[in-house]
Amino acid sequence: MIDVMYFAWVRERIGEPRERVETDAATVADLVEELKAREPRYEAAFADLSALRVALDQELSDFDAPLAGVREVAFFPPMTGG
Amino acid sequence: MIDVMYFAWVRERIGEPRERVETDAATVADLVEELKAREPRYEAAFADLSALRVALDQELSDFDAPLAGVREVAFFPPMTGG
Amino acid sequence: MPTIRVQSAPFSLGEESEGFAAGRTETGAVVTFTGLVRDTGGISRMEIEHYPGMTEKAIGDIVDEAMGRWTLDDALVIHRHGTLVPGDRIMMVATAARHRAAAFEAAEYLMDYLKSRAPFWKKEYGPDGAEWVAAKDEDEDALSRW
Amino acid sequence: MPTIRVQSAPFSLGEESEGFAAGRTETGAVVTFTGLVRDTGGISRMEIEHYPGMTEKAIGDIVDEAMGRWTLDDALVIHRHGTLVPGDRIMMVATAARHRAAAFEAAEYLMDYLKSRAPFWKKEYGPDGAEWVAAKDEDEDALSRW
Repeated sequence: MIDVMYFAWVRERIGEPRERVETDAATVADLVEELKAREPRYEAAFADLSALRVALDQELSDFDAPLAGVREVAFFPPMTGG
Repeated sequence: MIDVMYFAWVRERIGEPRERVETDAATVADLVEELKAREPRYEAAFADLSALRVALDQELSDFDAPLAGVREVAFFPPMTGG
Repeated sequence: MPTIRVQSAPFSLGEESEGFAAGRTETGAVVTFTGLVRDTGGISRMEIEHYPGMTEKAIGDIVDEAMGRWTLDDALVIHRHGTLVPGDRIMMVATAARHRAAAFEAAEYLMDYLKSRAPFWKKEYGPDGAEWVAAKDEDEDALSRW
Repeated sequence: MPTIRVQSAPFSLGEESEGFAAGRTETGAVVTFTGLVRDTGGISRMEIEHYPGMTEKAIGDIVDEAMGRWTLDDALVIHRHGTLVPGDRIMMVATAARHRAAAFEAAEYLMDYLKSRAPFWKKEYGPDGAEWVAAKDEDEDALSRW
């Protein structure tokens, strides 16, 4: 089980801020494919991965990073702080 | 007649902050030569012109600038504001 | 010790500036930067979302990196989230150093990284509806100078 | 309209920061720089001499040049003269602009020129007597970047 979080327009497209996901995905990209296969709202959110960023356990990471041992995955658009 | 002002260590070497000077000097450099010829304290103050700056009527200028029409000449070391 | 605060409440730029690095007689230079909500295109308000937990961690990492690159006497980052209106202060950074070059550079470094590496997202509400602020290429490019 | 003040009295960084560019909803970025007396080599005090009349004019010219080079919403320069002790604030500048790059650059420009082109001279009083602060080559060199 893994906590998956969504922020900004990713959260809006998916319709919820976080969920618990049962998965054996080896990498972030594998997890994304599993989610996209579920429902159109995931397809809409993950249509263009180049417009997205991912954090693993609150550290910025990459879509090809392994998920082993990760408890929290977050997807969001590029940050616009400051 | 021209007002001549001194600041920082130039003022200290000359011993006064300002004086009225009767001069026909054509340039700042000529005025400096006239002053140096007066007394050793002026020689001490003007020994190294590269260590000095000059302002004419409150605008930074050069030692070869003409004095025609100038009412106020100021001599001082490089500024250390900020 | 640097100070980092992530909060929905407004902050007083005056009090923060007055108190920052106070009583430090080794400090010769203090720089502050404040970011404000601009009234562009008649926006009525802005909502700032963030990622609690990661936000503090990401800002902490950015501040640690700045403290290592420059010899800073102190550093401060305050960033708001929630609802803001034009004229409101979104965030501020402050840096204290012996000399001005370090204080300026560190403040610019903090700003460049907070813009693109701290998990905040802005949504603007204007006459044509609501829109997520898009990240600018120039903000990403700004990181390459460090 | 930029504000320029040359004074012997202390100033409140908090009040100046709080009031600067207040209510300007076109401003997105405010930068302040504050210079303080450092306790280097056990100095007990500093005397700052200036050239009344020329000082205001020189600072005015520097500010005008900055307002022309960058689109600034506002600018502020306060510079003290007279007796100061370690920890005292010598001077501050503030700049307001739409975006952060202009606010930072203009503040650095103002500082670089105030250092070497505004008629102030510092004398430090320490354990070994009094000494005029020498201008640094690096401060003169800093002007070449503009």
